[in-house]
Amino acid sequence: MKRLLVVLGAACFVVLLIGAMLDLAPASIALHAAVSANLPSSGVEHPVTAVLLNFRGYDTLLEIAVLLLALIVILAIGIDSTTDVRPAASPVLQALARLAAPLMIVVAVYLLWVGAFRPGGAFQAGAVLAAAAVLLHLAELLPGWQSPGLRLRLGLAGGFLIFLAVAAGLLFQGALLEYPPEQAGWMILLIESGLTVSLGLILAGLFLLLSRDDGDRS
Amino acid sequence: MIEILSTALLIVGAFFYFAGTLGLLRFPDVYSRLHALAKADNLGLGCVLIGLALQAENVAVALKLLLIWPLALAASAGVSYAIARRADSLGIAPWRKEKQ
Amino acid sequence: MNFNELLPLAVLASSLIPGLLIFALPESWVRLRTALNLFGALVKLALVLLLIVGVQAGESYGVHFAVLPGLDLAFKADALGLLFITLSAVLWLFTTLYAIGYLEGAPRRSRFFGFFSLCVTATMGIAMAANLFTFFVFYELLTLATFPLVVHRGTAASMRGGTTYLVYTLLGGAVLLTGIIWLHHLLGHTDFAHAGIASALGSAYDFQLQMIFLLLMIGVGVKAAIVPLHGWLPQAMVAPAPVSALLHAVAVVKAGAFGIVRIVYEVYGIEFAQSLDLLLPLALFAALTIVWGSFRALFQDDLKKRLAFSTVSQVSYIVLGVALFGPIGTVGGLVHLVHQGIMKITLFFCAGNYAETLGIHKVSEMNGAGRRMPLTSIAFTIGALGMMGAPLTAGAVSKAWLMDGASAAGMDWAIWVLWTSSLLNAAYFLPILWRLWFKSVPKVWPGEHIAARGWRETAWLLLLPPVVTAAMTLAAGTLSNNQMSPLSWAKLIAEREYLHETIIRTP
Amino acid sequence: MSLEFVFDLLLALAIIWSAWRSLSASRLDLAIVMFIVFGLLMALAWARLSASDIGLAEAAIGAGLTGALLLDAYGALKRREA
Amino acid sequence: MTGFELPIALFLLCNLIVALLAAARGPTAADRMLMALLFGSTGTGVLVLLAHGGGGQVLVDVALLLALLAAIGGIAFARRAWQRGGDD
Amino acid sequence: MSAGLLFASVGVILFALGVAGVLLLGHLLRRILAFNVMGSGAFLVLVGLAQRNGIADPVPQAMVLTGIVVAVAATALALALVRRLYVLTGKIELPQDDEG
Amino acid sequence: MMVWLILLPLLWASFAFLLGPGRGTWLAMAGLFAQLWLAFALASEIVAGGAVIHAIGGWGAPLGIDLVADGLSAAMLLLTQCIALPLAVYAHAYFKRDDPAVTYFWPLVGFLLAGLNALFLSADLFNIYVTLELLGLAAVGLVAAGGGAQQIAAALRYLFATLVGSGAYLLGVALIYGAYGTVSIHTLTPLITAEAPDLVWIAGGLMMVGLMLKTALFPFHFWLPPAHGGAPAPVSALLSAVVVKASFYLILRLWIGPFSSLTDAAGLVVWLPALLGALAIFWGSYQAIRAERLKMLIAYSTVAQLGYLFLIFPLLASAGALQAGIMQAFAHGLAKAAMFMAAGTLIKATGQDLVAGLAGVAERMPVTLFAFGLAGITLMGLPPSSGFLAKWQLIELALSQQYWVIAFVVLVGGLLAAVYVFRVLRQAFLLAPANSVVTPVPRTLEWTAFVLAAASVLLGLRGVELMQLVGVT
Amino acid sequence: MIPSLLLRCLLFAVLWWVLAEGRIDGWWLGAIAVATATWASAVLLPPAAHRLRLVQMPGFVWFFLRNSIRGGFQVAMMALRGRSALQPGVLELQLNLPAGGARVLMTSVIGLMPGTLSVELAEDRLRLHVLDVRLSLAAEVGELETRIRALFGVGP
Repeated sequence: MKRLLVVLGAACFVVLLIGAMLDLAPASIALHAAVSANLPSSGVEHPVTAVLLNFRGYDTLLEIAVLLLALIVILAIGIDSTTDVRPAASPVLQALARLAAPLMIVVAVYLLWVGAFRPGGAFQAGAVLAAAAVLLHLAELLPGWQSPGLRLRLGLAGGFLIFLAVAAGLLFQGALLEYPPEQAGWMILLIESGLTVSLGLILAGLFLLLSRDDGDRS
Repeated sequence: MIEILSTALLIVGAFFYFAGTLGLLRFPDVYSRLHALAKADNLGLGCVLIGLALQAENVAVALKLLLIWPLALAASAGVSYAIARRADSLGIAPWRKEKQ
Repeated sequence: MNFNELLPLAVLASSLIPGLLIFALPESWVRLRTALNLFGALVKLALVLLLIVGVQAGESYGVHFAVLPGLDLAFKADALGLLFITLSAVLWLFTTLYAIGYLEGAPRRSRFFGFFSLCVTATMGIAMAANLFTFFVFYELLTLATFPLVVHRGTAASMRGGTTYLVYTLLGGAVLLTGIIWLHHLLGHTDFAHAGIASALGSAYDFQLQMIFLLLMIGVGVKAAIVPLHGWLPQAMVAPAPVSALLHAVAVVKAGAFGIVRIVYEVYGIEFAQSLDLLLPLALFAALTIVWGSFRALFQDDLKKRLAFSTVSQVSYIVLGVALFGPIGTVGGLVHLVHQGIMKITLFFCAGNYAETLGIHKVSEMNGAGRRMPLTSIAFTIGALGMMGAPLTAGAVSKAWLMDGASAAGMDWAIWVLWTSSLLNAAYFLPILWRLWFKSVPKVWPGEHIAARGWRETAWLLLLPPVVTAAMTLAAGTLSNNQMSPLSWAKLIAEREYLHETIIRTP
Repeated sequence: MSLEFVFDLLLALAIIWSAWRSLSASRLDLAIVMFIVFGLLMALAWARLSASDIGLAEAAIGAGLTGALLLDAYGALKRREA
Repeated sequence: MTGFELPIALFLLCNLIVALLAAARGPTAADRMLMALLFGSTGTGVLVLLAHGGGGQVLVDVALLLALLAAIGGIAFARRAWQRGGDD
Repeated sequence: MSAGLLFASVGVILFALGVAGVLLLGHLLRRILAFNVMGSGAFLVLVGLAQRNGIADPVPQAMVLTGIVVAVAATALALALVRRLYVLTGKIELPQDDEG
Repeated sequence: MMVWLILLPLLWASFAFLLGPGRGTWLAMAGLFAQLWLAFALASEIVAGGAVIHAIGGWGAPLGIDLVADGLSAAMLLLTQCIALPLAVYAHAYFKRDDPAVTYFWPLVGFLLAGLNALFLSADLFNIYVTLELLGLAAVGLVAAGGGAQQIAAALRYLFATLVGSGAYLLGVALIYGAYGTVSIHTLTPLITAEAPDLVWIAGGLMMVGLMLKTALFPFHFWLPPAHGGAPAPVSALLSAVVVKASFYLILRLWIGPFSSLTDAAGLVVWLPALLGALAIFWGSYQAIRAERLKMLIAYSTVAQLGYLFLIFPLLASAGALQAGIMQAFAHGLAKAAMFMAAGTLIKATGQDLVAGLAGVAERMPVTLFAFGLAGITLMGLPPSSGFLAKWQLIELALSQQYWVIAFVVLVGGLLAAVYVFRVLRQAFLLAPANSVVTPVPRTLEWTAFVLAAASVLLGLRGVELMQLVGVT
Repeated sequence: MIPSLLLRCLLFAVLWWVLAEGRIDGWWLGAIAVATATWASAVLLPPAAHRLRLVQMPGFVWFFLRNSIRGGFQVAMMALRGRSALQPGVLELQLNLPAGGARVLMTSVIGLMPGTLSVELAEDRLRLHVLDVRLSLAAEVGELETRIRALFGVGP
């Protein structure tokens, strides 16, 4: 009964909404034009990066907070610390990981750099770094985390704190995150570099924390 | 000339892809399907990449395209080995013709 | 803030602050607690005296604070309020004394006296409220402050009594609130004023005003224990004796009756109420309550229950007086507000003494108690006679004025009601007196605890209050023409209400 | 009907199909794998919407992280069951 | 751009979908994991074709990333998810 | 029908699918999948609808990137909770309401 | 100034994380104290000079994100900080050093507060989505932290509810962006007023439903009681007192802001929230009356009390309804925080959490019980509490628009609240059974609850300033 | 040791250059990337005793490409002919290679050679799955082994 109702409701919703979307007139505000117009003073050449770190940088600040928060929550929930010994991963896999990880680091930095003028940026770079860590972990080259020490915590929160510090520092001479146009470039790069490391660590942490409790017992 | 060569390579690539898919559909067990995917699809990818690299505006761009291939090869080598090994350790026996 | 604004607040504070301090006191600091209690009560009396002098001299005392835009917490000390304030302040002193004696050595006294003080604060607030909003605030505060007292014993039975009490009063409060907000919505304010405020609305609102009157009466009628809203009062008898005294004489029931007075005189205005045909139904309900309460009292063996039903009946004398259109009835009602308090508190003190000293809880156990406890029993006798309206007691004065008021208002049937009630009163009190004085002493009392603590009869703190209040009963009956007597105050108020028409009772 | 549109339509259908399978598949591992496929198809869709940033992110996250997380969780559940 | 990129991309997409359908229907867990391989190669191919078919050079980056990371899903599957006593 | 509108429609369908999944599926891992499908649907609508006239708009794209990060965070958190629940109770479904 | 209200908790939360597990208490206290001061300063600034706008990045809407502090948001900020500081003090005394719930308690609280403050200040629909998620995940984390199976299950239920809620909200935002090309609330308002295609109606509906789910409005309340009833007491207090209010605040903000032209045209739809609110009052009260466990009772009471907030929607046409809603939010916030804190103390002291096991606590723990009673008074709407003022305003508004039924619901709701509050008090006033043991608890626990409860009552004596603040637009 | 790291450094630099599509304005970030990557690879893969012979590299790559194409072509043909073309089986090899990189390379590369797929590498024994046992694979595998030995500079 419930199933039927839900399915019917979903179907009606889809039909109604798509119908309404087809009727829609063009939007009255074209933000992409505003973005292009202000791009020169944003400090970067790629509009999406400009939006992410300048025009709507505040969103990104909070978004990083969400990610850091998720990691803290996972730490706070507490996971069994029973780590059992896993059989050694095959040397083939390990070799693959050993080769791929440095490559991924180059790719990550490339993505970070490229973000200034075309698609790419801190998040993608961080994700690649995290993927490298996941790969290493899967190949048994990187142990899972128990509870992060000070240095690791510094790495996890560092990017966010740099972002916060820049934002707050700018607040003293204007609005929050109001970059002076000529300095916006390096500030954004600074923030992004910090974020890349922290995002990489956080995303990796999500996996390394979660997967530590049960091993491959085959 | 380059365009024709490029197009030809693309078509050949597509053919290998097709063959790979066909292998996936027709081959009887995991191991043999792995053969199909690891070899045919990657060859297809290689052809496509070379075909496109021919059209690239400069060397770096072409090399970038070509860079993808070894990456994909390494990845598929690793994965197919991992899968085959796992299948083997789980005791999945290879399909044999005699059985039929 | 000048003196005239400060004084009403000081009256509130004189019980609120000791109350809050007492809460904070450790259980074992008996002396300090007692001192605080008495200090508060005496200060309050002194302040009230100041007020009386001032009001007689024509001073007006008032203060208000904005709670919300357009909604004020307002206090005033006028003659009508002072009547009630004085009654409460005086009786509070005696009740406190009595309670100190009564609870000697009992547990949880800090809590008890804390709430006790809060109760009186609430009563003062009710008396001094200058608008219905303020009235309601303290009216509900009273409910909350009395609940812990009612259930003070912490037994299952006291919980049942307390629950019944809450159910009645909270429901009543909700109805009252509806009426008040409705009125506030119509008028934009709810300030008490001479001759009422409701008449300003015009005839289009008559029906709404009648409905509001109904709501308000139900709301305050619960505390005034008007039949059929009286069910909680006998149930609440589970409380300790000082609490019963408080409920019946000082605070709760009186607050209801006082509310009726305020609403009829200062919200609607007696004439406007008469023109809306509101008084007759009120009188009818009062009459019903008078007769029904007395009738039920007849059949109670439990002494405190008998007294409780007696209260149900007696409080409606006040209501009846209010509902009798005309100044004489008003005087009767108002004066009974005071007289009933004095008499009923005497009776409850005595009942408490019997219970505490001899373990007597039932009428059937009272045989010969008069000889064991003569002073208590004399006080009890005076109180009982007063209730019956015997000459020389305060009761006689109120009844006489009420009867005259009834005939002046053209409601002769009310006289019959009063007569019937007197008869019934006699019927349930005389047997008690008979047992007290003329039956022989039993060999053992049901439970004799504090046999001889210094005094032969019982602890002096238990004895003093009923004796004094009994004396006051007699004084109010005999010296009713004195300038400071309750009767004179009632006349003063009625004169102001009826626009200085001189009130002479023609016998 | 241009070729692009055919491509988009096919992609759209594939996305819906994979989403449907990832929710309805009776086997959990299949569901998870279908979800990974869904993510990768989404990356293609983002590419078609000229939103390459999102495509990059989706590819990196979907292939690298979410998939691994889900598969690892699935494995953990399976292991304890066995 | 020769104009052939898009048709071939379309063809590869069809191919991919057919392969997915087949793999999803496959009886063993390994069949499902073949999808990761499939994506590593076919998805990358589609992306580079799209890049040259008008999607912009950026898509090459996406393709590169996909080629680099597609392996992780497969390895995670093989090492973590694929259990004995599963539904094989 | 532009590509934007097409994918926006797909987004709506995905959203509905996801919501239905969250409502109907008992298995918590599946619910997590459903939630992600739902989120992806919303993202598609955000970008697709804004780009229905074919002009790329960086603002919704940036929003979606933000949204994806948030979704990843939520997914990881949900997985952590599910795994913890499983460790504690051995169940991967939520118990029925015990009180009301 | 208002920006610091967001940055400060983020800062101390991250530093508390850096300091390591279980650390950061004093950092948090200092931060909270500063926040309280900031909130007061902001409120007085607004009263004096009207609403304040901060254009982040200097871009201004619609390109950038604006922070707007008007009376409504300042009031909510004030409420949040007022509750947070005593709660922090309470929590410090409540948790044992080695309690698993405390390992990352302060960072989570910091992020939660940052999310709340950011939400109250944001004037951008998408930014609000991010703050909602920040808030939701932090809340889930607090419920789950260090908990047992029941807590984890409750957290999961909560998580899914909040995720679906914000998902629906996000889709709504997506549609709005599609229709108008902006997500700035202030830019949108005239646009929606000018023209609202069907799509916007659907978007509005989706956002409202999503937010109602997050507010736990009946019938979406299913997740609230286990989460609020199962979490550690300080967490329950924080969640019940402010977190659910955040999404209510948003509903209100959207309802009277960008969607006001829709709600004006909607006719009977305005009654839907009120209807659900009324049902919430009845159902929540009924469940609270039936509940056996003390914290469950309080959690269901939250369900009921939230219902009042939704009664204001049909009344919004007349001035003062907003004020009534905020007054109720304050009353419930302060009182419910106090009540959960008192309950936590009682449970700690008696070692069990059944209502039936509370006999005798009135004698042993008078301060706590007093706090509970005062909070109860506010919930019942008895004078002189702030709950009473809210009720008074609600009833008067209902009467002035002749919506008798709302007045009736409010009155009955108050009586039902009395039933469950006095259920507890009654039990507490009973004599203690001979074998009952009450372990001594730190005084801080008792007095912090008392302070909040007293505040909830005392606010009833002086609501003028608050009303004035809320009136600033 | 150092030359090996320099070589890797160079490789990464080339990789950066390729990724950046020839742009050099981001060289300093590239330098960081290369440095980090080199460090990581030094940690993960300490330069071994057997250094790769770069001279052998082109030959190996050419061999690999040739066979890989052949392998793809072969499997494609088999796929076209369907199941009947198959005669799968398992083959076990004794590797005559030093442990470490060489064996790993062998295992990986053999998966892309015609007809073979490595299943399990245990010590010096490599099990292979072959698509068609009728094909003479031994020679091919032998050649691959030789080339890898050459690449790693191990004597025959």
